[in-house]
Amino acid sequence: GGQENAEGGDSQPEQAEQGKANLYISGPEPMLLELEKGFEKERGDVVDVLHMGCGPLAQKVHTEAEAGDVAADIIWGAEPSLYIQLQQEGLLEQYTSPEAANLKEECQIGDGYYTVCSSRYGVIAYNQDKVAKQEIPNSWNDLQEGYWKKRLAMADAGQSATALALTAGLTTMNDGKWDYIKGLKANEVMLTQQNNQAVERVATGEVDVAIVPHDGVLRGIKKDKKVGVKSKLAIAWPAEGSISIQRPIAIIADEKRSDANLQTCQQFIDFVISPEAQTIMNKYGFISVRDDVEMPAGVPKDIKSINLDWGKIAADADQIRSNFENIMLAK
Amino acid sequence: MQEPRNYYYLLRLVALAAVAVLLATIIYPLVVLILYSLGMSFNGISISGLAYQQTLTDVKTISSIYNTFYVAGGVSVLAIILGGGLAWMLTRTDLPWKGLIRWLVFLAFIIPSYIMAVSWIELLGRNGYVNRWLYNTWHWLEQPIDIYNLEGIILVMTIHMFPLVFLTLCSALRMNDMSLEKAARLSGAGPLKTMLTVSLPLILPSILSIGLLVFQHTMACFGVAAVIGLPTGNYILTTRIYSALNQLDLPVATASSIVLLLCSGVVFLAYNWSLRKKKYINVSSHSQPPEVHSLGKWRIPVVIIVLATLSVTTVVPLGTIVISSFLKQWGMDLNMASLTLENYRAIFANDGLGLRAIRNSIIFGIAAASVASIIGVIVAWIANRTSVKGRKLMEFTATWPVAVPGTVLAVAAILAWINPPLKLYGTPWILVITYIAACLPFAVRSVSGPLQGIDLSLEHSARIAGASPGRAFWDISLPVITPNIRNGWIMSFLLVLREIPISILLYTTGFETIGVLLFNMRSDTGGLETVSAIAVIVIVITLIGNLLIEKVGKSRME
Amino acid sequence: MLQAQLCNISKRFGTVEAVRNVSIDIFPGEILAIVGPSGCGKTTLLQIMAGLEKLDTGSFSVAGRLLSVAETGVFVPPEKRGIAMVFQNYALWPHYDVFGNIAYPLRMKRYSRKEQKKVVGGLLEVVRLQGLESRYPHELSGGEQQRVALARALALNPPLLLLDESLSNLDANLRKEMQEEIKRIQRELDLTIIHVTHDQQEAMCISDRIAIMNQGRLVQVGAAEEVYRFPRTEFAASFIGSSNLIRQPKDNPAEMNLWEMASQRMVAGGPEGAKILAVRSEDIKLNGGTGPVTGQIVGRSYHGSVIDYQLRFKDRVLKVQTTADKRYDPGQEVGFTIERVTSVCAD
Amino acid sequence: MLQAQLCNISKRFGTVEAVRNVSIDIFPGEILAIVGPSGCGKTTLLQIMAGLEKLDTGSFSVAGRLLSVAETGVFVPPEKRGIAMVFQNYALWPHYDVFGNIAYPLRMKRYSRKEQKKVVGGLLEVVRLQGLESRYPHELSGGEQQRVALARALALNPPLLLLDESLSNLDANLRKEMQEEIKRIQRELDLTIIHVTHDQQEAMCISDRIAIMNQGRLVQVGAAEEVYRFPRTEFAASFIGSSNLIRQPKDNPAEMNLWEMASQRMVAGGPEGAKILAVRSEDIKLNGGTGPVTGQIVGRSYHGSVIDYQLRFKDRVLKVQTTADKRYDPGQEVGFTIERVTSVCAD
Ligand SMILES: Nc1ncnc2c1ncn2[C@@H]1O[C@H](COP(=O)(O)OP(=O)(O)OP(=O)(O)O)[C@@H](O)[C@H]1O
Ligand SMILES: Nc1ncnc2c1ncn2[C@@H]1O[C@H](COP(=O)(O)OP(=O)(O)OP(=O)(O)O)[C@@H](O)[C@H]1O
Ligand SMILES: [Mg+2]
Ligand SMILES: [Mg+2]
Repeated sequence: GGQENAEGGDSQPEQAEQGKANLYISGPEPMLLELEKGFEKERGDVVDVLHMGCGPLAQKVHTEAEAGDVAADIIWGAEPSLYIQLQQEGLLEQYTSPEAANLKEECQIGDGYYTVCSSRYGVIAYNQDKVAKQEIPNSWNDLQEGYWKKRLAMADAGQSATALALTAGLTTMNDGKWDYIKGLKANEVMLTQQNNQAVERVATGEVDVAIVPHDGVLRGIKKDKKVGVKSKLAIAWPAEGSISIQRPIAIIADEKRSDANLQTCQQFIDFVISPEAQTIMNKYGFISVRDDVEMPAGVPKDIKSINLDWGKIAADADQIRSNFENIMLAK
Repeated sequence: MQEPRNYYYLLRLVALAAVAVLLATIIYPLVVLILYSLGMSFNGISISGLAYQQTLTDVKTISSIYNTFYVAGGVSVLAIILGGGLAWMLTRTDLPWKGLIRWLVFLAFIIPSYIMAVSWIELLGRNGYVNRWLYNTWHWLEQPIDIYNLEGIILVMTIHMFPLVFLTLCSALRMNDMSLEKAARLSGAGPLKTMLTVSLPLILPSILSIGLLVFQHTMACFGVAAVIGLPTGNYILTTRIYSALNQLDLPVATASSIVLLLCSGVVFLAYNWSLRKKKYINVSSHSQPPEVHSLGKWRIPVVIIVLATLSVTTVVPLGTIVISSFLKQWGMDLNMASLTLENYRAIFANDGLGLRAIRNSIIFGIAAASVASIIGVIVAWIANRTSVKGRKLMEFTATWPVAVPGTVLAVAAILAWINPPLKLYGTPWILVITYIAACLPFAVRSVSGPLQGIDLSLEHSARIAGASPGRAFWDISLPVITPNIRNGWIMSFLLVLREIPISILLYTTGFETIGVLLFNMRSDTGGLETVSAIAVIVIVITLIGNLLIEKVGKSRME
Repeated sequence: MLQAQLCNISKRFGTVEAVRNVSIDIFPGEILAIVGPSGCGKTTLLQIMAGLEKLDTGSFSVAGRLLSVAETGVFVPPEKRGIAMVFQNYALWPHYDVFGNIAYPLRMKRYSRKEQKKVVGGLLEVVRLQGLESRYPHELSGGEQQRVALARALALNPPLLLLDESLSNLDANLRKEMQEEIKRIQRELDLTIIHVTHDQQEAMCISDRIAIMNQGRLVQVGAAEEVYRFPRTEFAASFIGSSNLIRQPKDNPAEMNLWEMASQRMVAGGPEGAKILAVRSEDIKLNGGTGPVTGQIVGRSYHGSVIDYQLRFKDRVLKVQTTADKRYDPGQEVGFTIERVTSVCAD
Repeated sequence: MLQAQLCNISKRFGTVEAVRNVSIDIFPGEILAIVGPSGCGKTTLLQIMAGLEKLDTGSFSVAGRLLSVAETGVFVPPEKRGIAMVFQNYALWPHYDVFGNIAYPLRMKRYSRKEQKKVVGGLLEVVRLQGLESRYPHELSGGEQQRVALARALALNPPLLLLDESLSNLDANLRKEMQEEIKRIQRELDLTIIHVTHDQQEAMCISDRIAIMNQGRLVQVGAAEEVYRFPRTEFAASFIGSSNLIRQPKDNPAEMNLWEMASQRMVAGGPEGAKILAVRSEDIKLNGGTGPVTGQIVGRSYHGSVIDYQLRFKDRVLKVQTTADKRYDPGQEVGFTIERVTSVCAD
């Protein structure tokens, strides 16, 4: 990345300037700040972090790639499918961190083009005030029942890559058939643009349950706890298992990259999957990729996870989206 | 024989400078976007209509185009009726509490559309008060009222947009030459007939100009459509564009945006066509200031209806925002225990990020709104006061950014400014440039209409008195349209203050903006209460900005 | 029965008293001309009648129906008065073409399109604007605009028609034609017309009565000849026609002589003991260099059918008008006689 | 040296030929009046001179400097021409007060505030508007607005001043005063003035020459008396003054008699062999019931100093003007003679 640094003061030594890495990151702001601080504690100001959502991250990197010059050195966020696409375009630099060996098995994917550094679970969030104990949907299939008609939300697979992954998960669970999604449509599932909006809808009582990644719900609950109110939000962990959505990190390929810069990038990846960083992420509800780090509070220890075939999702993305939209747009 | 001489070097210079800014901020990115949509990438040159083919052969696109026209058309018409009617009442009748009403409308204008949509859902949604009440009290079937449809979008967008129309038409109506309305009264038309046949038709350029802006803005605006249309699969063209963007299918996204642009181009042609021959002069030498009709016994009923409407459109959402911003949790019952300053603290806690974002947004906002206002006036001047070829096309081009979604504008900016030697990407300048582009349509549209209403002979007589064309414009027409410039400035400023997609895609470290903050807070599940707190901050800044701008406007008139 | 009655009408704009205590009775089917210096309140008076301005005191009624009363607040809105008015500044609607402008009052009365066409066609003929139906006001000359405004006011055959200097931008011939047309229409339809004009010829020849205003006040109302021959105040005498005012002399020899000459020619009917006499410029006869009293020609201006001379007699300069065939040169000494004293001012 | 020169100027608006091939030479320090029927192109001609309209053909120059040339595209913008103009619709700026309006040209010339005050004060005196400095145009009467427009144009002492019916909304006295003021200023500063007017009296008495236009064409230019006495075309004869046109008779007995009567009174200088004679209405003398030729009074209108009669003679109605002391009643048979034939039309 040959991006000029806007803030680059003249006082910065040339060397440090060249070593400075550009990070495009999506994730909770406080977590990212904490991580940045942690990383720069010993090294000094060596990274510039741009915070953004998963969608903008993908769009920004892709647009830059289209224009022929990706300004980022490291990208972190979204789903593996994006990385697979970027990898196919030859935009990713291979790097296998020495820490990689310590990761859980299901997280050792990507051939070093990207490194999984946390994951989230697609789960069912519900509103405690409106869903009685006995009605809590404990299985994905519960949501197919007419009982949930008009009480159900999820993000639009056309608008959110995470939702696309969830959709893929839900269809794979049903042997690749789209009946499950059709069932949701029959229940008049409410679509939102982003996953957090689906959580919002549950929190405000507009719907009772939503299919969303778990981390946002956990953070919502945590926030309510912090201000001292009872949270309406709760998570039902489906019996079939929760859909695991990994969050990768990767270095952008750049022949002109200086050694100092490359070093910073590699160190950052090492850092992110280090126990220190993983513990920080843990606080924000993300599932660690390491076995030696505990599950975040609120996540059952014995959680069953459904793993996705990211290669297939990346390849079929168009088809998945199109099917999804066709079902949802049908009158 | 004398050679033809060129006059007005300075004027030409100014016009050229404006055109240069226009080229850089508006035209160049558009060209890039068009080329890109035609498949001309930076790697190779090949023109293909593949993206268009993909876009236009998709049945979903076609139906979404229909929906788009339905929604944008509906919103424009309703906003004009609502805003125009209210503007007429405020400028032509003896309605009481005008100041209060004006404030309420202005407040409605600065409530972010996203929040507006959310509070309408709270009112009319499935779990909304109205539905619950109907169910609990009358045992109507569950959820008799459904807001999640195209009409729901129209409703919320209309309420969001009508203040824009109102502000513009208020100043236009105030400019109207009263003697023309008196002549109508004498010809046997009552006050309402006079309004319909003379007052409003006379300001047709302003109505259409701002109507066009509303139309384009509604077309391109996704916030409300995403909250209200998307849930039940009511796609508009913008939904498709975002979907393509999300799929990283840039060619289709850009091609769809160009289609969107062409759609609004059709409307623009209709606009120019309808104004082609007639003159709509409402400011002339004989102009008389407005006078009010007495509403008589209707005075109180009318003001009650107006205030009731405004309380639904403004007071409720505004109250929701302000109260929620102090609540621990959105939708909590209001009592001392549920109040907190945590939401505000959260904004300012992030390492000074909150303060920095606010400061940056204010600076960017002032800069972009001011530059856009200046350029906007010059563009409107060129379009309405010169005989340069293609001036109308230029006017339309200057307004393209409002006709496409913000993300597309940001993408165009990235594509345009990433490669040396024009490498501004990664610097705050690209943000400023793109903000200017986003603001320009508002600046142009709010002055272009009113400008057409000024009798040319007023400027002519200034020319005779020794003023150059620029000076004549400055002295004669500019003071007349100052309120409109002010409106345009405030709209632009507000736009920058709460703009998200451009901010998020183009900002650089140290140059975070409120939009970035807002986005991160939202995706962070900070909850609607944090979003409300940011909205309250935006509202307060805008109110202060408005006060300042009014002061400036006043002292200029002196 | 009175057609229209203005009763003690006053109107002020801030500190400007535009109309002060004006009362006039207007008879049905008459043409009343209002004349007066610029800014004397003529337009304001018309606007009060039309219901475009509220009045401060007094009342206005038409055919016994009170339209505006200051005291009780009665106020009939303009569109309900059945009064038409041609504005001094025309007030044509720029967004309607000529047809649209003239047809507007008809549309308000729900005339069918065909009827509108017919009526407008007739009116265009009256104002000599055939063929300009589809022009817009900005594509018309000043005089054409004025005629459109006139046609618009005539469209409804209003029982009361107010004209505010509505022929001022027309050439003499056209003006005469328009005067005749207005008079014809007025006679045919028995309209009542109030006509503000600066053209005294016009006032005298088309109107039944003339009202003279000054500084917001009504000075005199009467038939043309009456007003011309018997002006009731000094102002009326000097405002209408071109008069030489001769004051009761004290010690000015010129005044003394003139007073003497004039008093011999008093018309019967003038009040005795007046202090000021008025001698119209056409009532002084010049007789080529001879005569008991002579003056010196000091100025001459040619007006086609007549010539205006300025004649110095001692320390006064008299205005004298003669037919164009009598020619004297500046500097020449000529004898003159006063043929007639128009009236004696009551003042 | 010529002050201003109009050379073959034409101008069309769409299909309307507003000005056709007009050429006039205007001498320095003269007042040229332009008269003509409504819509004949007078305003358009002024606007061309002022540089507010481009011309289609021809050229316009002042003091040898080409200001507009259609062929070469030379076009000096209005503010560089040193020409002032009073607009027919005044074109006052509604958002400036009277002072602001009049002072604007001075501001453009960077007069100090004090100088502005002084000059504006003087001008207000000239147009009799002292004390109205801080009123806005809509707070003025029509005539007051017109005078503000005049004052604004005078502010610059322009070498060439264009007046477009600029006294039309003033009463007779004020108009005369303004005429005198204009004339005085013109003499003092040696201005050249082009003055469009519908008031023939005004045209004749303040202007050095009169130009008559019709349908975009220049019909005749000449001194007032010349134009009045020797109109060169039928149009000129009938447009200026009030004329009875008598055509060479074919078989109409009335025409035949009149032609005979008139031919005896031909003024020297008229071309022989003309086919039309013009007899001014004041040149027909009525002599109370006797005389070889008699007609019947069929109409009368009173004008103060004069009376206009319509006199039927066989199948023609003649316009006759007499002084106010000669009174005949409608229906009365009176003898008449033609005293003079104004001119013979060249037509
Ligand atoms: N809105 C106003 N504010 C203050 N003064 C006004 C206003 N309107 C009119 N006037 C004043 O009232 C007086 C009467 O005005 P009006 O228009 O009736 O005069 P007018 O007789 O029609 O004159 P003109 O012949 O010049 O048209 C004028 O002196 C004018 O300056
Ligand atoms: N923009 C235009 N489009 C079409 N015709 C026009 C336009 N402007 C003027 N005309 C026509 O050109 C002719 C000349 O207009 P102009 O204003 O010069 O007349 P004028 O001699 O000043 O008349 P008046 O005495 O009535 O003011 C008129 O017939 C008018 O209708
Ligand atoms: Mg008036
Ligand atoms: Mg004219």
